[in-house]
Amino acid sequence: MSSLTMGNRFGQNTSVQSSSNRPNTLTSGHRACQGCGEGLAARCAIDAAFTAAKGKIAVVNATGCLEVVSCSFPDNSWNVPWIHSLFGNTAAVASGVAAAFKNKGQTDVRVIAQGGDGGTTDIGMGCLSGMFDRNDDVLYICYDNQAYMNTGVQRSSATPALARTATTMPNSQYNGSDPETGKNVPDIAMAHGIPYVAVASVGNIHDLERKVAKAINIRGAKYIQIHCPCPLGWGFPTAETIRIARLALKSGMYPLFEAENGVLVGSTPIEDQIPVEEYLRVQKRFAHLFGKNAMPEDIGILQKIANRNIEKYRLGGM
Amino acid sequence: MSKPFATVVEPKTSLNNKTGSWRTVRPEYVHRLPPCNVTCPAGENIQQWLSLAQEGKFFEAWQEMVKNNPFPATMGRVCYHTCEKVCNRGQYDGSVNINLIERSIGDMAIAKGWSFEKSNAHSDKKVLIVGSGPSGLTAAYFLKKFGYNVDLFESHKYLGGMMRYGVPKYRLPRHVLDAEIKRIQDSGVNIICNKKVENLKDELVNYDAVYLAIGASVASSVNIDVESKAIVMSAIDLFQKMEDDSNDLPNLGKSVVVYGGGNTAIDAARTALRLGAEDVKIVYRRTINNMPAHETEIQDALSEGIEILCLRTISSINGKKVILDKMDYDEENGILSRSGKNEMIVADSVIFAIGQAVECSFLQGIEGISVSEKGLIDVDNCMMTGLKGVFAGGDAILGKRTVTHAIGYGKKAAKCIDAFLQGRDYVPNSKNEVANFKKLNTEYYKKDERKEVSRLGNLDFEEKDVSYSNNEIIQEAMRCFSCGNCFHCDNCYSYCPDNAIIKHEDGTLEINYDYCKGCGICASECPCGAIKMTV
Amino acid sequence: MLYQLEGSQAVARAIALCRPEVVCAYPITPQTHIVEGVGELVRSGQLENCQYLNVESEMAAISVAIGSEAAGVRSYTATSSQGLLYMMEAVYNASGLELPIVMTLGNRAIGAPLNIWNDHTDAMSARDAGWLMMFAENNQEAADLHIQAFKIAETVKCPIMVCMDGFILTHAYEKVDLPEQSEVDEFLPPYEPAFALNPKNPCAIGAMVPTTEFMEVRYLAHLRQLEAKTVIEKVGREFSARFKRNSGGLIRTYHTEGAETIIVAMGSVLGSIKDTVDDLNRASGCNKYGVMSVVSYRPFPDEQIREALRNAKRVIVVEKAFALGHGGILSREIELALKGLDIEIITVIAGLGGRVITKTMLSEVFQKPKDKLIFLGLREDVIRQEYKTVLDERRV
Amino acid sequence: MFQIRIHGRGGQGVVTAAEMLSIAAFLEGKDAQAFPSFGSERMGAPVVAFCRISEKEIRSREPILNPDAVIIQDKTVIESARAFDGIVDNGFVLINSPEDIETDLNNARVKCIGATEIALEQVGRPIPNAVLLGSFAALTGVIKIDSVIKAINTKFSGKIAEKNVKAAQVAYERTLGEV
Repeated sequence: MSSLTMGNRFGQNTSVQSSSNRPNTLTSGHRACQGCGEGLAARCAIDAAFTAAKGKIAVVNATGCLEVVSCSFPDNSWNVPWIHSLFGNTAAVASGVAAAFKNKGQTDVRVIAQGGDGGTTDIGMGCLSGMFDRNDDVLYICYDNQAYMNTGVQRSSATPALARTATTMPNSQYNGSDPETGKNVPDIAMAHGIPYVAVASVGNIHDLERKVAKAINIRGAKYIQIHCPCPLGWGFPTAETIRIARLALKSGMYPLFEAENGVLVGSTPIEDQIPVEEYLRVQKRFAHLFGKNAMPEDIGILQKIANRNIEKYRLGGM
Repeated sequence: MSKPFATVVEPKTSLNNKTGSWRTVRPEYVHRLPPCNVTCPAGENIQQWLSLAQEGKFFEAWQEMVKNNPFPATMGRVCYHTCEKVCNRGQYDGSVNINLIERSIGDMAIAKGWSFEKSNAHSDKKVLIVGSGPSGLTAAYFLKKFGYNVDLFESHKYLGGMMRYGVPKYRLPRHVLDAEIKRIQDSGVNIICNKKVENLKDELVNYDAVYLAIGASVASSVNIDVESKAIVMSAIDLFQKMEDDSNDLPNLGKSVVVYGGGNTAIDAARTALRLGAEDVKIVYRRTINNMPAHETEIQDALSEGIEILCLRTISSINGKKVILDKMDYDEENGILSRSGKNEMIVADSVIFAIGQAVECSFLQGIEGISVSEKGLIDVDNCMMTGLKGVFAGGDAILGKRTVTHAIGYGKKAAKCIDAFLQGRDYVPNSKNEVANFKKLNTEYYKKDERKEVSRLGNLDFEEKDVSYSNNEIIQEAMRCFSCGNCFHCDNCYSYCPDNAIIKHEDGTLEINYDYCKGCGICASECPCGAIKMTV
Repeated sequence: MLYQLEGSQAVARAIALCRPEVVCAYPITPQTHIVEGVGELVRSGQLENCQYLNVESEMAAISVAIGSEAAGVRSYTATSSQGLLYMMEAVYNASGLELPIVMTLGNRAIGAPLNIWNDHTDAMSARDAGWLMMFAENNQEAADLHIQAFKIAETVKCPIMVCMDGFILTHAYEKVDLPEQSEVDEFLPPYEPAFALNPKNPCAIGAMVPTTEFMEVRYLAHLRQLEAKTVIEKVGREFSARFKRNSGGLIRTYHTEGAETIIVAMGSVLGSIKDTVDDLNRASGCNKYGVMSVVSYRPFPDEQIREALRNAKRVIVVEKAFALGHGGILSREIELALKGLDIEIITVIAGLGGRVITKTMLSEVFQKPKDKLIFLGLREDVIRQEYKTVLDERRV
Repeated sequence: MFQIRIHGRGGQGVVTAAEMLSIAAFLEGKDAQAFPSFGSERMGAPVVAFCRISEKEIRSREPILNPDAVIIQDKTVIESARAFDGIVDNGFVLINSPEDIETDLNNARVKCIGATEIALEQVGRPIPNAVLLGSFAALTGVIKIDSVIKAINTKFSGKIAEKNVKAAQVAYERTLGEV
C-alpha cells in the first residue's frame, strides 16, 4: 500500500510509533483528556528520543497539563527517568541534569526538557534563553497548544491572533487575542544561534520523529516546538485532533521547518494550500470570526499570517 | 536507601489507573464491504486478491479469485468491471485497474498451468446442468467443489455459450477460454457436447437436481419489411457461424449496418470491420448516452472508425437501401417517438443485434415450470422453478445479461442446489455496511495515477497483449485503498493517545478497553474506515 | 593549614575540598567573591571533575542545582538577599524534592530601599522553606560549616543553607585553618543519592501529591528536620574530634554558667558580643553575662536552647531582622522555647542594612535595656521628624 | 591590639593595603583582621579599609573608630573623610605627600612621604600602597619589613611583585632615615 500511514505492512517508511516494540515511554493510565494532542505528541517525541538514544534519556518536565496528567501519586505514566521541578525553571533544571551526566562521563545519556507553551514561551523564557546561551547539551521540547490549558485556557504568548481564550474573550470591543501580540519562540531560539531548532506537529509524526532523532544526536542546545491541538481549549471534537493539526499545516498557520546554527535549512512544503478559513472554522476558539458580528477582514488578518509564514519559511519549496 | 514517599514514584504505575471507565463511545474494528466487492456481479472478493497481489502472492491471489469465479482470465477481458466504476479511488486519483490485474493474473495461471485445489467434499447425489455458458460452467465448477456428481449437457459443438458465441475472438482469444473451461472439466465435471435435452422429464429421473443454464441464444425477431438483396442476419447467427465454421468466414461486403445499441451490436460492428467492411454504421434509436453498450466498448468502436447513427430506427430494407426513421427522444421522460422524417443509407449487409430470446419450448407442458410473458423461466429467490429440484439461471431468467452476472448466477445456483440437496433453505450471507468514500481518510494515500493501458489493437481477430508485468500488477494493486478493511497501516496503534491499542507480534491489532477513553482518533485517522465508533 | 584569607576565598576553598560536581553561579553582592573563587579553582584545575555553570539568574542557579542533584551529583550554589527571594519558589522545591543541595547565603538586607549591606532579613524569608539553616560566627566557622553541611544534608536528605554575614565575613581577611584534601575525603564520603535520574532504573521525581498524602509528606519532612538535630550534633562532634576545633553543632554557649543575663545571637555579631561580655564581666569581677550562639537556626534546637538558658534571669536576643508590625523573629522563637520559665526576654534589633554595631552600643544595651524591644542605634530624631510627617499626611 | 585605618580612593589599592598588612601580621604569627568599609564604591570614590593586629584572637568586627595608626593614601580625602577622627593619643599618621602637611593633631606622630612618586619611580604606576606599607613598617615597628615583603609577594607575582618589593624597601629605608 503506497501510503503515508504511520506503519506499513511492507515495512516501508515506518515510524517508531508503529513499531510493535515501541518503548511507550508515556504509558497507559495517564489522565490526559480524551483526544489530547499533547499527550500523544509527548509519547511520540520521547519514544523517538528513547529510540534514537538507545534508551538512555532523562526527562525534565515543566508544570502543566502534561506533568499533572502523567505523574500524580500514585500513578506515574513515565517509563523513563523523569523529574518535575517547577513551571518556569525547566530548562535550567535540565541544564543541571546535563551538567551532572557530563561530569559523570555519561554524555550518552541525552537530556530532554519539556513543557507547554506557557511554561516555555512565557514563564520559562529566561531559563530557556540561558540554556540556549550556554549551549547546554539539552533538547528542549515545547508542546505548543497555544494557551494555558492546565489552568483553564488563558492566553499565552503563543496564543494565535484573534483566538478566544478565557482571558481574551471576544465581545463588542475585543476580538479574541490581539493580533499585534505574541512571540515567535523558534525565531528567538534561532537568534541564539543554537545548533538546532525545529518546528513539528502531531499532524506529521514521521517528520516529528525525524526531527527529534536528529536533535538527539546533536551536541549542544536544541529546541523543538510541536503543534498540539487541544480539543478542550480549542473547541473541537476529540476525534479531530490530528485532522486539526493537519489543517494548520495545510493552511500555513503552522509552518514546519528546521534551522541549524540560526540558519533555516529546511521546511516542509505545503502541497495544496487551503484557505485559513478551513482551519479556523472547525474550532470554537475562532467561532466569533464566523458569527453574525464577524468582521470580514478578520479572516484576512490570519490569512496574511499564513501567507507570511509560507513566504518566510519557504513552504512553497526551498 | 529508601526513596521519598509519594514525590518519587516507580515507573508505569499508572497502569493501575484504568481510564477505560471514561469511555462513552467505543471503537470497534469492523469489516465494511468495499464498493468493488459489493458491486461485483460474480461476488468476487476483489480487495482480498488485490491485497495478495500487493504482496506478490499471485498464486494466492488467483486462488482467491477462483473462490468466486472460475474464469479470471476471461473476466479480465469481458467483464465490464462495475467494480472500477464504484472504486473509491475513482474519486481521488483514478480507480484501481482491477480488470487488468485480474486478466494479468488469470493469464499467469494459464501460462503456469495452475489448477483448482482438489475438493475433499463427496456426495452420491447427481446434478444435471443444461448449458455450458458461464452460468452453467460456474455452477458445475461449484457443485463439483461441493462434492456432487455433475453432468453437463451442451447442445452446441463447442463449450462456453455466449462466451464463445457472443464475444468475438479479438476480445477473448479462444485458447484462453478453452483453458479455463478445461480446468473446470479437469476438476471432474462430466461434460457432453452436442447433446440437446429434448425431454426434461426423462432426465429428471436420473438426477437429484437440474440446473437450466440454457441462455438466450435465439435472436429476437423484428418486425421490419425486408425485401432485400443485402445480407440480413442476426449478430448471434454471425458469431455462431464464425465459431462453428471458422474456415469459411462470411463476406459482409463493404458497407455494413448494425442495428442495436448493446454490446452485441458493438461486437458485431467491430467484427464486420475485421471481416473486411469499410463502412460500418450502428443504427440506434436513442442517444449515444442511452446505449446499453459499455462505454469503453463504444469508445473502442468509435476509435476504429465505426459511425453511430443515433435517434434512428430501421423502418425497412429494400435492396441495399436501408430506410431509417428519425426519432425524437424526450430525455427527461424517456419517451421515444417518430419525428416523421426519413433517411436512406446503403448497406451490403444488415446485422440485427436487438436482443436475444430464450429457447424454452422444451419446457412446455412440464408441470410446475412456468415461462413468463417475456419468454423467461420463472424462478423463486433460490433460483428454483416451480418444479422441485429444477433450477434455472443465467440469461434464461429475468436479470442482467452479462458474462459476469451469469457467473454470479451460476455460483448462486450451485449454493441453492447444495442447500436444496441438504434439505436446507439457502440463506445468503448477511452483508456488512458499505465503506463509501466518506468513511475513508484519504490523507494517508499518496497520489498515484492509475496505470492505464489501451486495449485497442489491430483490425484483426488477434487480441492485443496488454497484460501487466509482475511489477506492474503489484504497483497497481498497491493503489487499492482497502476500503472498509484494516490493511495494517498502524495508524490507530500509533495515534492512540492512551496506548489503548495492542499490536501483536504478527501485526494484528486489538483494542485494550481497559485504557481506551473513546476519543475516536483511531476511527478518524483510519484511512480505510475499518474502525467504527459505537455507543 | 593556616591561611590569611578573605572569607569568601576560605569558603570557596572549603567548597572545593568537598568535591562538588556541579557549581552554578550568578553574581549578587556580597556573595560574588565566593563563586568567583570556586570558578577560579575549577578553571585552574585545583577543583577537578566539576562543572561550573554561569547562569542567567538565581532562579536558574538553584534550578541547575536541583537538576544536577537529582541526577545524583553533589551540587553547590550561593546567593544573597534579592537573589534568594528570586529563587524562593525553587528553594521550597529543592527541599520538597529532598535534594541535599548546599547553598551559601551571604546575608544581606532586602530592598526596597535598595541596600547591599548585611542583615538577616534574607535568611528569615526562607525560615519555613524546609531547608536546614546554619549561621557562621566567623570565617573559620564558615569554612568548617560548609564541610559539615554536605555531610549533614546528604545524611538527612535535605538541602542546607550556610549563612555568613555579607561583607562582615565574606569580605574580611582572617586567619583560617583549612584541612587537607585527604582529611576532608575521610570525613566526607562520596555522595550516594537515595534516588537519582537513571536510565537503568527509571523513577519519576516530583510527582503531584493529592490531598490524601500531602500532609504525610509534609509531616515526614518535619520528622527529618527533627532528626537533623541529632545529625548536626553528631557531625559537629565528629568534626571537632577530627579537626581539633569546635565548629557547628546546634548551639554554642560562652560563660553561661551562672550568668544572670545571657545574650543570644546568630552570625558575626557574636564576636563583638563576646568581647563586650568579657569587658563587662571583667569590670564587674563576676560572671554576670553569658552568650549563647544559635548555630543551627533550622532545625530550631528548642530543647537545647531551653536547657542552656533555663537558669538565666534575663535573655537578650540580638537579631538582625524583624517582623514588621510584630517584633523580633528569633526572639519569638526563643521565647517559645523558654515558655513557662520565669525569664525576662529583651529583643534587640540591630545592624539592619549594615548599620554599625559597636561594642559601646552593645555594652549599654546589655547593662540597661530600656525596653522589651529595642532598635539599636536607631536615629530617633529622624523617626520623630518623619513619623510626624506621616501622621500629618494620614487621611484616615 | 593595634588598629590601623587606611583612607584613599577607589583604584589606589586601599583595601589591598589593609589585606597585605593583615597578611604580614599573620606571617609573624599574629592574629589579624582586614576588612573594607563595605560599599559599592567605584573608581575614584573615597574608600576606607581597616586592619587589626593582635597577639590574641580578634572577635570584634566593628569599624575602627579609634585607630592606633591612620594611613592616608590620598591627602585630598583627609577633610571629607574625617580621616583623623578618633586617633588614639600618640598614634601614628602616615600621609602620602612629597611635602610635609600641617595638621591640627597635637598628640600624634605624623609622617609624610611621597609614596606616589616612589611608586612611579620604582613600579611605573601611581599605586602607593606597597610604598606606604614599607614606610609604615619603619614608622611604627608593628610589623617587620620582611613580613611586608612576603605579603607583597603573596598578593603579587613576577615583575610587579619585584618592583613593589623594591619600592617598599626604598620607602622603608627612607622613612627609617628620616624618623
